[in-house]
Amino acid sequence: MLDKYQIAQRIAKEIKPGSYVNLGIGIPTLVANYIPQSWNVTLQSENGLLGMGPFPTENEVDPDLINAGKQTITMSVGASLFSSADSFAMIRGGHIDLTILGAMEVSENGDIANWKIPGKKVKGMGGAMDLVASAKHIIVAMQHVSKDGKSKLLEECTLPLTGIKCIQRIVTELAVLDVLPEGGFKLLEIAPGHTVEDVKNATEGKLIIPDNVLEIELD
Amino acid sequence: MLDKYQIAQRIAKEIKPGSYVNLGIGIPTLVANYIPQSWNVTLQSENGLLGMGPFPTENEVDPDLINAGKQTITMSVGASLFSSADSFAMIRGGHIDLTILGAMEVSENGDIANWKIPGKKVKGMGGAMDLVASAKHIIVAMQHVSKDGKSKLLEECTLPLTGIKCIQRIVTELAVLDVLPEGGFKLLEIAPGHTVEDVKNATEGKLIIPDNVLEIELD
Amino acid sequence: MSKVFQNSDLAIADVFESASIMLGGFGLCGIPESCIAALARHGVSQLTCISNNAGIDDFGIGILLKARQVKKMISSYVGENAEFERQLLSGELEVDLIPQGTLAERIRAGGAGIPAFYTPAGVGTEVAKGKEIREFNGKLYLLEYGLTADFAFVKAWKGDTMGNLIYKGTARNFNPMMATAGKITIAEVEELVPAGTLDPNEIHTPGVFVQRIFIADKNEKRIEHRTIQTESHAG
Amino acid sequence: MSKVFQNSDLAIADVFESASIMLGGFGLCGIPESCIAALARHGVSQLTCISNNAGIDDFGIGILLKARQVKKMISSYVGENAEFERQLLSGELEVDLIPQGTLAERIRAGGAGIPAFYTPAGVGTEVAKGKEIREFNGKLYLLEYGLTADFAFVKAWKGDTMGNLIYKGTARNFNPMMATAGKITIAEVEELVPAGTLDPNEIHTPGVFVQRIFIADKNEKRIEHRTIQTESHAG
Repeated sequence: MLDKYQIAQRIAKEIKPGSYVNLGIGIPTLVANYIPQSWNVTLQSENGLLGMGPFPTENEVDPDLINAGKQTITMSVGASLFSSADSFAMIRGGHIDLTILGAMEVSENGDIANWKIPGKKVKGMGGAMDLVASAKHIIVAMQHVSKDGKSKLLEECTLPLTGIKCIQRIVTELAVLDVLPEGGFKLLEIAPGHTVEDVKNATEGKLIIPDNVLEIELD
Repeated sequence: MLDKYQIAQRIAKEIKPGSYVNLGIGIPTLVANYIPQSWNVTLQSENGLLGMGPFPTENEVDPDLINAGKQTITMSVGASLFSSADSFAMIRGGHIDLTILGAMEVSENGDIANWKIPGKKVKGMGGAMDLVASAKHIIVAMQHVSKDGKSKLLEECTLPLTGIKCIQRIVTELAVLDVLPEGGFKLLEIAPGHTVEDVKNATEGKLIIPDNVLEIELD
Repeated sequence: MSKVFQNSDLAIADVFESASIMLGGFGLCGIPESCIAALARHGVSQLTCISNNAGIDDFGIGILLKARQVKKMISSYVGENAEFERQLLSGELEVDLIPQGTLAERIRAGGAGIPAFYTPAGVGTEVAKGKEIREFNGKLYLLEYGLTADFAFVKAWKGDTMGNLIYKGTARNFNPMMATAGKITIAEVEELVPAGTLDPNEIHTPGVFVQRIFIADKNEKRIEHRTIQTESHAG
Repeated sequence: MSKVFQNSDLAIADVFESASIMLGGFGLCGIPESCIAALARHGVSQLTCISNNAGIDDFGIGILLKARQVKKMISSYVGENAEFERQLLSGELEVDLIPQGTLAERIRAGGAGIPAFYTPAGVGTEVAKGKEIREFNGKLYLLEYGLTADFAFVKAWKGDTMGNLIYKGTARNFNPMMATAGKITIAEVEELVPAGTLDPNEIHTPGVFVQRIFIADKNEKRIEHRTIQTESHAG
C-alpha cells in the first residue's frame, strides 16, 4: 500500500517536462518534491503566481508571497504575478497542462466530490470547481477506501459534486486507474504487494481489468 | 457662427475639474487645447493610455506612444498604460466621466450616426460604438448643417447608426442643445450674431425653444 | 478635490448601514487591514461583504464578524473562522459561496460593464441551481452576472496622489478587480508617492478607478501558515 | 523544448494555408513587423487575419494584402489602406467589422475560456443583426462570442527565455489579449533576456501564454501621423 509520499511520487511521473501544473492542497502539494529541476516544470498557484518555488527559509519568509493553501512560499526563476481574475482566465482558458487535486469521491463517469460534507463545517469550494471544469487534464490523488472501509471509487458520488465528467486519472494507495470516456475505472497499475482482487474489493464502481496490469514502480 | 476652434472652446467649458475625459478624433481632439492645466482633467485614449499629454516636440517623438487617432503624443504626469481590453473595460464600466465625439447626424431621440456613409469607402467603427453605448455622459461636436444646406439634427438619422438614445448634449457652429429624455432638441445657447430663427431653419428634428436662450460665451 | 485622505477613519467615514463592500485579499494576504479596523471603529452593521475569504477569528473580516457588523458574506472559501461558523449555524449570518474563478470574473465583469457571461465552473453541481445553463461548442456553461458594490477596500504596495496603484507579490489577488467594481474605491497603500513617480508602464490599477487613497495605518500582515523549508526538503 | 527561436522564418515556419492569425498592434504601433515580413516570405494564403487595423499599403498587414495572402480580415477600423479597399470592392477580400471594445473583449474571452458574454456596443445598429439581444437592469445588450486563432503574433518590448513579456507605451494595445488567445503564440521582442531577469511583478504576459519567442529582425516602427507640438500650441 502506498503512503501519501509514494502517491505523490507516482503522480510526479505523470508530469511532462516543460509543462505548467496546478497542484491542489494536501497530497498534490507533496508532488512538487518529486519533480526534478531539470524537467523545467512550472507550478501555478491560483491566487496569482506562475512559477512557485519551494517553501522559504526563515530569512526568506514574505507575508506577501503565499500559495493557494495560504502557506508562505518562494518564487522560482522566471516567475510572474497576476490578479485572481487573470489567474482563473489562465485556468479556464485551458493554458495549464495538468491539474492535480485531492478527492473524497470519484464516480465511474468521472464526476468528483471534494468540497463539502453535509452536516460538517461549511468551508466553500474555493477554486476547485473552476479547476475541474476547465483543466485540460486532471489527475486525482485520493484514498481508495475510507477509514471505515468504504470505497471512494463509486458508481455515483454520494457527496455534493465539485464537477462532472472531468476526471481522467486516479492514483490511490492501491492502484493507478483511468476513468474511461464511456464510463468505468480501468485498472492500469497495482501497488506492490497487492492483487487485482484487492482492487476489486476496494472499488464499488465498475472496474475494468485489462490483461496486462503493471505493478506501480517508484524510483 | 462658431469655427471649429470655437466649438472646441465652448465644449471645454462643459468639462468638470478632476474629471476623466475621452476625446474623439477631429474637433474633440482640439478641446484639449482649451482645458486649463489647473483643472486636473485626465484624458483617456482608448488605445491604452490614461493621462494623455500634448503632442511631442521633435525630440520627444516616440513611435510607441500614439493616441487613438494614431498621432504621436506624450504622457501627462500620473499617466498609466494598459491593454485595449482593459481600456474598453474602463469605458464600458462607466469609469470615464465624459466622452466628446463628432457626428454626421444626431436624431431627436439621441441616436447618433458617425461611422459609415453607404457607397463611400469602408472604414469601420473603431471604438465609436463602444464609447456611445457605454459613456456616462456624451457631448457631440458637429456641424448643424451640411455643406449643401441639409440639417444634421434630424427626426431620424438617415445614415447607419453608431448607437441609439445615447446623446445628451450637442455643440454646433450655431447652437448648444440638449437632447431631452422624452425626445427633441432643447435649445440652450445660440452663437453670437444668430437668431432662434436661424437655428429653427437649420434643425429638421423637433426643436424646443425655452423662454431664456443665452448667447454662447467664449472667454 | 484631492483623492488623498489623512487616515482610514476619514476615508471610510461615509460607509453606511447595509452597504455592500468588496474587500481585497486572499486569506490574510493583501487584505485592507486599516480599512477593516476603521470600519470596526465606525460601527455600521448589516453589511454585505464580498471577499474571497472571511478572515480568521481575530484578524481580517473576522473582526467585523465578531462585532456583528456583517449580515452576509459572498466568498469562495470561509473555512478558517470559528465565529463565522457559529453565526452561520445560528442563522445570524447569510453566506453565498461562489467558485473562486467565478467570483473573480464576476467582479471583473462588474467593473468592466459586462452584465453577464458564461463559465463552465459549477455545471452539474449545487452551484448551478436556478441558473441558466447553455451549450457552446458541445460543452455546458452557466450564466453568471457582473458584481459591483457600494465600496471597494483595496490594499496596495505603492500608490500615488492620483490613485495609481502597484501591488506586491501575491498580495495582488482580488484587489485589482475590486478596485474597478466599487462605486467608491478606497485604497490603503504602504507607500504614497507624488503623481509622476511611478512608471506608467508598471501601474496595475490606473487612478481612474480609485476615489480615495491613504497611507495604511498598519501593515501587520499576519501569516496564516508560516511554512519553512526544512533540511529534509526533497527535489 | 526551448521556446527561443533563432529568427522569424523559423518561428512561423508551420503557419499553414487558411490558418487564422491574430496580429497585435493599433495602427502601426506595436505590430509584429518581423512575423509579418516572414509570413510574406513564407507565402501561404487564404489567411484569416484578426487585427484591429489592416496596416497601410506598404507596411503592416498591408504587405500581406498586397501579396494576396489574406482571405478575410476581422478588424474594427481599416480606413488607411487603398489596396484593402480595392480587394474588398472586387470581392477578393472579406471583412468582418467589429466594434473595437467588443473585438478586444472577444479576444480576452477566447483566451480566458469564456465562450460568450453580453456587451452594450452595437445595440440598435447593423452590428446587432442576427445577434441575441437581452435586457439586464433595463439596458439592452448583445451576446458576443469568445475568439481564438490558430496563431497569435505579438510584439513586445522585453521578453525572457520562458516567454514572459513586457510591452512598452501604447504598443501594448491588443498584444496581451492576443497572446492568450492563440493556440500557438509567437512573440517577437526588441530585447530577449535570460529568465529571472524581469521583475515578476512587472510582467504583462506570463510565459505560459507564449509558445515561441525570438528577437525581432527589425523594429522599423513606422509612424502613421507624426504630429509635433507647434509654437502656437494652446493650453
